[in-house]
Amino acid sequence: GGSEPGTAQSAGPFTVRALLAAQPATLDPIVGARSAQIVWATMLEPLINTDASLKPIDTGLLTSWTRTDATTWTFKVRPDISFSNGEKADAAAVANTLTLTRDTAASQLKSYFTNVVDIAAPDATTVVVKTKTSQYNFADLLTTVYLVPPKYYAEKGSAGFAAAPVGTGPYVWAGSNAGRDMSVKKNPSYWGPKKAINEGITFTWANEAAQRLALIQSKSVDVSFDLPPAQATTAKKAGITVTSTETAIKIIAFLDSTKAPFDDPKLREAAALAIDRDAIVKGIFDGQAVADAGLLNVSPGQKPAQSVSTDPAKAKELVGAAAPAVQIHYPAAQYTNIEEVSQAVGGALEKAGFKVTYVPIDYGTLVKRVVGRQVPGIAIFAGVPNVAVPDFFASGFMKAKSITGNCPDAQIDELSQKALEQTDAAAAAPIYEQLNTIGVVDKHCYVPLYRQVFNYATGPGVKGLVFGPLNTVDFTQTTH
Amino acid sequence: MTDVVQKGMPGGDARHPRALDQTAAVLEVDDLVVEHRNRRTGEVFRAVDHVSLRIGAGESVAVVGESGSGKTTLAMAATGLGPRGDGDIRLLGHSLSSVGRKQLRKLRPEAQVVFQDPHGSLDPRQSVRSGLRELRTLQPERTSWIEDTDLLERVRLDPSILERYPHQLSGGQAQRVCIARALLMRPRLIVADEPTSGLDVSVQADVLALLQEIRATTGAALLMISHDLAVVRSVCDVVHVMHHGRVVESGPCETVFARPEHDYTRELLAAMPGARWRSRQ
Amino acid sequence: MSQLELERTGAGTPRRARRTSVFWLALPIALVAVAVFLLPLTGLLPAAGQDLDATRQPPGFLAGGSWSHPLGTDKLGQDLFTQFIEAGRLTIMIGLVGAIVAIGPGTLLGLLAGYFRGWVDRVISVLIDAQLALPFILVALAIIANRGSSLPVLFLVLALTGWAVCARVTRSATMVIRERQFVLGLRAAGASELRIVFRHILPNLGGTIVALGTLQVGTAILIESALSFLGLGVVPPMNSWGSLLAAGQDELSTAWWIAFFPGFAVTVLVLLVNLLGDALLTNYDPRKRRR
Amino acid sequence: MTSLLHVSGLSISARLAAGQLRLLDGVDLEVGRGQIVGVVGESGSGKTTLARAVVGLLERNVTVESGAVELAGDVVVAPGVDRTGRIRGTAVGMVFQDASRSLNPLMKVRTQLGEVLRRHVRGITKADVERRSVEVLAQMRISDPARVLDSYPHQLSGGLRQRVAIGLAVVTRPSLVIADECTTALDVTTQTKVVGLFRTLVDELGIGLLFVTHDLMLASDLCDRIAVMSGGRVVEQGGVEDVLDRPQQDYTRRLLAAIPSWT
Amino acid sequence: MTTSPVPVSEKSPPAKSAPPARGNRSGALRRAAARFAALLASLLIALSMAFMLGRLSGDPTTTILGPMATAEQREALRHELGLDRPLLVQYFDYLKGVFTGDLGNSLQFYQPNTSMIMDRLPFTLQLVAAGMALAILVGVPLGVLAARREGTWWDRAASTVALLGQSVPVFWFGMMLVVLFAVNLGWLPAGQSGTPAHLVLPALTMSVYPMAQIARLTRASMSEALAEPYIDAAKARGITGRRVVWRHAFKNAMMPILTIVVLQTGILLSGAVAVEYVYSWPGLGQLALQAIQFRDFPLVQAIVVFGALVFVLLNLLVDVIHSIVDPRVR
Ligand SMILES: Nc1ncnc2c1ncn2[C@@H]1O[C@H](COP(=O)(O)OP(=O)(O)OP(=O)(O)O)[C@@H](O)[C@H]1O
Ligand SMILES: Nc1ncnc2c1ncn2[C@@H]1O[C@H](COP(=O)(O)OP(=O)(O)OP(=O)(O)O)[C@@H](O)[C@H]1O
Ligand SMILES: [Mg+2]
Ligand SMILES: [Mg+2]
Repeated sequence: GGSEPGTAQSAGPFTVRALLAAQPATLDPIVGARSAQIVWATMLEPLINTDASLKPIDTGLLTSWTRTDATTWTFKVRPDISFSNGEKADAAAVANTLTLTRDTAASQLKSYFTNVVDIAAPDATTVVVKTKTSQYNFADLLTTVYLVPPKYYAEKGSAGFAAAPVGTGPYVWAGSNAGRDMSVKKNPSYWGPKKAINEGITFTWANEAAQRLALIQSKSVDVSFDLPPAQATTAKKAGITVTSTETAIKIIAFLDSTKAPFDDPKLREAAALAIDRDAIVKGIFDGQAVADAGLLNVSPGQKPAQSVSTDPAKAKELVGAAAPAVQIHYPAAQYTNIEEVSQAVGGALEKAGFKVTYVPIDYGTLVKRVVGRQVPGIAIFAGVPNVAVPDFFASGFMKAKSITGNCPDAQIDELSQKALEQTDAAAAAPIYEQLNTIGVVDKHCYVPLYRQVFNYATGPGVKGLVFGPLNTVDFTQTTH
Repeated sequence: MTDVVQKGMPGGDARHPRALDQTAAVLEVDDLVVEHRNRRTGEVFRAVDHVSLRIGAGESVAVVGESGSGKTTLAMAATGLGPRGDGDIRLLGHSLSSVGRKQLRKLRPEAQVVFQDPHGSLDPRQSVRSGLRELRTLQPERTSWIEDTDLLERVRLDPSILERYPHQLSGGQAQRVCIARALLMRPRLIVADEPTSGLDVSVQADVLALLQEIRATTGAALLMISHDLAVVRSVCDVVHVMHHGRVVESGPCETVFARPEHDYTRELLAAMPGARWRSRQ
Repeated sequence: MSQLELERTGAGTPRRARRTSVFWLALPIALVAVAVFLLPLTGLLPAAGQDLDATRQPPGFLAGGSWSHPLGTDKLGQDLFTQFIEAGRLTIMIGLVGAIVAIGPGTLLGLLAGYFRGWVDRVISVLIDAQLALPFILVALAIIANRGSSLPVLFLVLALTGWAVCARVTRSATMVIRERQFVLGLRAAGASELRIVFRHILPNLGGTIVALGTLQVGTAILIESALSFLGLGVVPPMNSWGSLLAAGQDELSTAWWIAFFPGFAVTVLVLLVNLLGDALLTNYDPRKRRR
Repeated sequence: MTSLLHVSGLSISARLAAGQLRLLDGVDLEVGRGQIVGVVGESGSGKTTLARAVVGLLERNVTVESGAVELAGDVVVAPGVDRTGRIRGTAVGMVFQDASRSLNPLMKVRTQLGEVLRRHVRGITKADVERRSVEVLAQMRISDPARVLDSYPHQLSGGLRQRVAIGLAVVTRPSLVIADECTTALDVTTQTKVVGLFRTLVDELGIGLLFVTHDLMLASDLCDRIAVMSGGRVVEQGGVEDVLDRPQQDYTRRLLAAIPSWT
Repeated sequence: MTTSPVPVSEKSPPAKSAPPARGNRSGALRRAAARFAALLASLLIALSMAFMLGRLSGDPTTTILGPMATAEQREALRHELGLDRPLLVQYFDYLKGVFTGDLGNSLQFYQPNTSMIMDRLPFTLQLVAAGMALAILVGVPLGVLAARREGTWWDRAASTVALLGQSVPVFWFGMMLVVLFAVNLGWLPAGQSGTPAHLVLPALTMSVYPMAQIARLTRASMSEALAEPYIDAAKARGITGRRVVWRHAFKNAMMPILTIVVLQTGILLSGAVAVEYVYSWPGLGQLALQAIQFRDFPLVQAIVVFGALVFVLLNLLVDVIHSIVDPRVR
């Protein structure tokens, strides 16, 4: 079992007590939801590491990637690395993980790998992947694929693996108290340069934000993740260290241009002009979110070339006296303050002359309706990129056959495909700018609202925690 | 006695499905067996055990016996209000086991019951007047023969009683309302199940007198159930003594009380209080 | 003798005492209801609109607050007092309708089971037991999770989770009343079973049903607020006290008043309603009533 | 004949929302040792109130306004005085109307008898408890005391239950026993037996018995003296013969007239 | 119905020395059997409802696969989960599973539901036991006090306190406790489990509702028992004070109280959602909530089934206890 949470730690060997917002579901990275990544990523490692700007770098398990022709990628695997159970972390293991990711029915990343036609490991350090069509950002995808030991995974199955994960990472599984906590301890024989300097980590969780605040206040935990603005403010006032990171998670209002009322471009424009993202960020989030006017600018800090800015007066004029009815769908309780944001959007539309009704539903149902094209009007939800590539949003939301498919347009499909066929990100960038302008500025199908800011609080004296915009946390250098 | 019946009976016999032979019995019970099943324990208890009896038109018959001897069960079965059991029951010649539900509903008003607890016999949510009105809607032809006020007069109640609710009536008043309700139906049989044991002695005498009078004027037969031999003797002609579900002795009151044949009857007579007082009379 | 006679037969004075207590309990509830329904008509309430420039203002009685927003504002800058009043309206409405939808079928089934006994009773009793065996909160959550939250679904949940208790109480009350001899008397007069059930037994249950219904109002309000707390209650822009409370839950440490007042209002209202229901129940309890 | 119970000018009233209600109005009554005094009267005349006043079991809203109850010369009840706690179960025993409900349904007869004995007889041994329990049941003319001792009340017939209840009242050998309508729930045949039992108890033990009933006939069979109550007052009292043969009050006459004649 | 928390006083049937009965000697046995059959029928219906609820909780494939999945992927998953088979086949499989103790596998945790429920059970048990103990320790004396002084201010105060417990939204009460004792005063931990101190606030919150119920029922039941003639009779025999109250009245009043305690335990076992949510208590309630949010229908179903089973078992327990306490029922 893990160590007792709630007992204060003093000097000496230090175990980090980390508080999450929800119980991690399965710790199997193949089928598990990404929310549990924070736990399994302490034991498992992605195939390719990323740098601070989310670009792939060669410090990880894969040391190089080259595009031998338009549809063939060759990867070099770092030699002489083993899983903590002794299995070899070689090219065969990498190929196995990729195959699992592509073929497992419940694989979370399955849809990203549909383009992969062949995976081979010709020798112990080489992996060759063939794709159907050209795809310049394939290496980026591997930054979110975590390497699993082939024999152990096959032996234990998904559930067995999740019960005691094995990886190559800086920590190894220490055990769990069902429903209560999960612990990892440091891996003394970790291959990498950043060996853990603490003894391990104990993860616990609390669904309620007030709880997470209370627990850090009472020093029951060393780090408390996912504090909404209100709690973050309180924590700061109470003298607790709060770290805020702008994430790649984007909240967007999707306008369905195929159905009334937004099949009328004038009304789409009116809606886009009516919404004031700055007021939302300031009023609802107390400044703890980042207004974002672009769709395809994935990396934090990046701005689009062209955007739409608020103009309520013009919006009103465009709507006229018709009072068109609009439904606003949003996933209840899924993201911080999403109810208020949706109501603020609705409020702005009403001021412009729309008649608004709200449809709060749970996330799963919303996705189902969006996918089934059953959301006339507006759907508000987040784009949560697993990897920082613009194609994530282009393929996800802009193409006619995307998730939302709210803006079918032959030119968009064509441009998206063309972007992928470029040699690298730099070459693709202008095409994505063009796409963004079409979708956001010309057709007003998308009203990007803001990027989420992720807050976490650390207890007195706790330092060395590194949080990445894609929900990755590095605990190895955390001390007390 | 049959003469009295004819004269006293208002409205004649036209309302009956078939005209009745005047000498025919109002109620005939033949070899009746009634069992109660306890819902909780599932135990079966034989409350009435092979009982036969007959009540002619205008007769007054008593059933006496100790508590739990099956008197009420017998009466309820005989009027088709309780579990009917095995054996034949004929009310005005109609066998209760063979008549349909609808016909049974038509037949039931012929037998009216006056219970021991007068307050429990009245719907607490209904004033006397609306109670009577309901009876009139249920049996319009049968009840049209008399006005409310006249009816109350016959049971010696003031018309002001009409607006009252049961809880505003004393026990004696309530019992008289019950008798009035029974009377309104012009029954051929009145069953009185311990009609006076909840009442004070002074009131008891009034009620008994009233029942007697109604029998005399309307010619209805009376089946009186009681454990009080003195009451029975003052009201009835014929008595059946029940013991553990069986009728152990029957006959005219005079005979039975003067020369009891069965041990149990003797015991009952001996247990009657007031020996000291009677001896001084 | 006459005074004793009166006491023995008359409407007992204790009953009148209980009547007055019913009145004094019903009065504040009526006042709350009137306030909540009439205040919006007076035009005195602060405007209800959003104001993203003035979010999270403290109430007037606290430092930094202003009396133009007596209870402060929420995350969208909407006036909390206005919301509080309007939420109260919906809360009371949900309580009433929620009670009716549970009481209706519950009473009917309980009445039939208690009166007809036999297989009717057995079937209904098994249903009641089955319903009671199901953990109601999970049932509610599962239904709402699928059907989405809306008022009709909420009422469905309230009906499903409330009928069994009502049916059980009605059933045992019916069983007491059906043993009263006036039922036999009516049968002797040729009344049909249905007439006896609906014209006589039902009115006699009236008090019990009213009392049950009153208690059910409280239960419905509590269930609604619990569901809203879990994010499955009423749909915005509508608000109930429960949903206001839920909205204030993550601001608890910074702005306690957002959650405090609706929670407090729910407690007080439900307490009053329960006290009233209790008083009514003792008033109408057939076992406690003087005959 | 020495006076055992002496009730003098006892007035009792109940506090109601509508005001004071007089339940007893200057009641005088006397019971001597070895004497059975019947209290009769119709429903609501105050018989039970009188009986309960003597043992101090009046309800909360009922108070003694004037008069006194003396037991063997000591005042036990008077306005503001209630010393009945000491005499209950020792000097006075009481038998209630409904025996099936005056026994605790969850306790065996043995336990209930033992409880009373242990409460009132200091340092009584287990063997003595058993002996006296059997003894008292035998005194009640119960043929198999052992079985009855091991029974729960619901396993006994009504007559047996009432006899057990009487046994519980006399097991501590009180000098006065009060019986309130203690035969009303019984069959006439059983009633006769119980009444006979009382007669022998009084004769054997020399106790005083206050016998409350609404049945004038029953009282006349059993009692030495009769008090007739009406509207909270004792309207007539005297020897049985006097009351029956020469009723002084209208009310008594009416009562007698209402009795169905047996000829 | 023996489980009715509404006390229904039953008059014992008059005993007969020699009843002319074609008696059924094994009455108690028959009654137990009938009762068992009725409970079994209820259970079967409850199980069917649980099955329907499971199907009701929606299509899990979007939640599992995420928005990017294609229709074919979803279909494949539905096939793998057996959701594409006829409903009746699924139903009988499910029943078979229930009776062989197999409640299926969770979609979100990839583990057998039974083992997950068993993992969480100790925590919920802990909470329920502590909460119930508290509820009894406060509720019973409060109810007895109110009953002994029926109609006085004591009664009114005690009854109102009890009713307050039934009127306050439990989660709100919990939140206020957290704000007061954990955040502002810092006396107690705000949530999670581990030390006894962690148990205090959740148990207190948990106890409020059953405490109120117990107190109210105790009052009703005790006031009824205290009005029984045998209480006066015991007093008339010189038995005094406490002994009358506890030995005579309380023992007779106990059955409904016991019933409500046992049944409340059953309800809390599966229904402690709000309390566990407020305090992040790792019990069954949390699990249920998670299952519902994730559309993990096998888990939802399993928890509901578990709750129903517990409830039925506790019902039987009540019957057994009843027959032990009350000789009339034997
Ligand atoms: N519904 C019933 N279920 C089970 N047993 C019953 C039922 N009704 C009556 N009994 C039993 O049948 C027996 C006869 O009852 P019944 O009421 O006919 O007696 P009774 O002679 O009228 O007695 P009483 O003088 O007390 O009114 C009793 O032992 C009683 O317990
Ligand atoms: N606690 C009380 N509060 C108010 N009124 C009471 C109280 N106790 C008794 N009474 C009234 O006092 C009157 C006398 O009651 P009591 O019980 O002494 O009469 P009783 O002669 O025993 O009648 P019964 O023959 O019916 O037993 C009745 O009218 C009764 O309603
Ligand atoms: Mg009878
Ligand atoms: Mg009396």
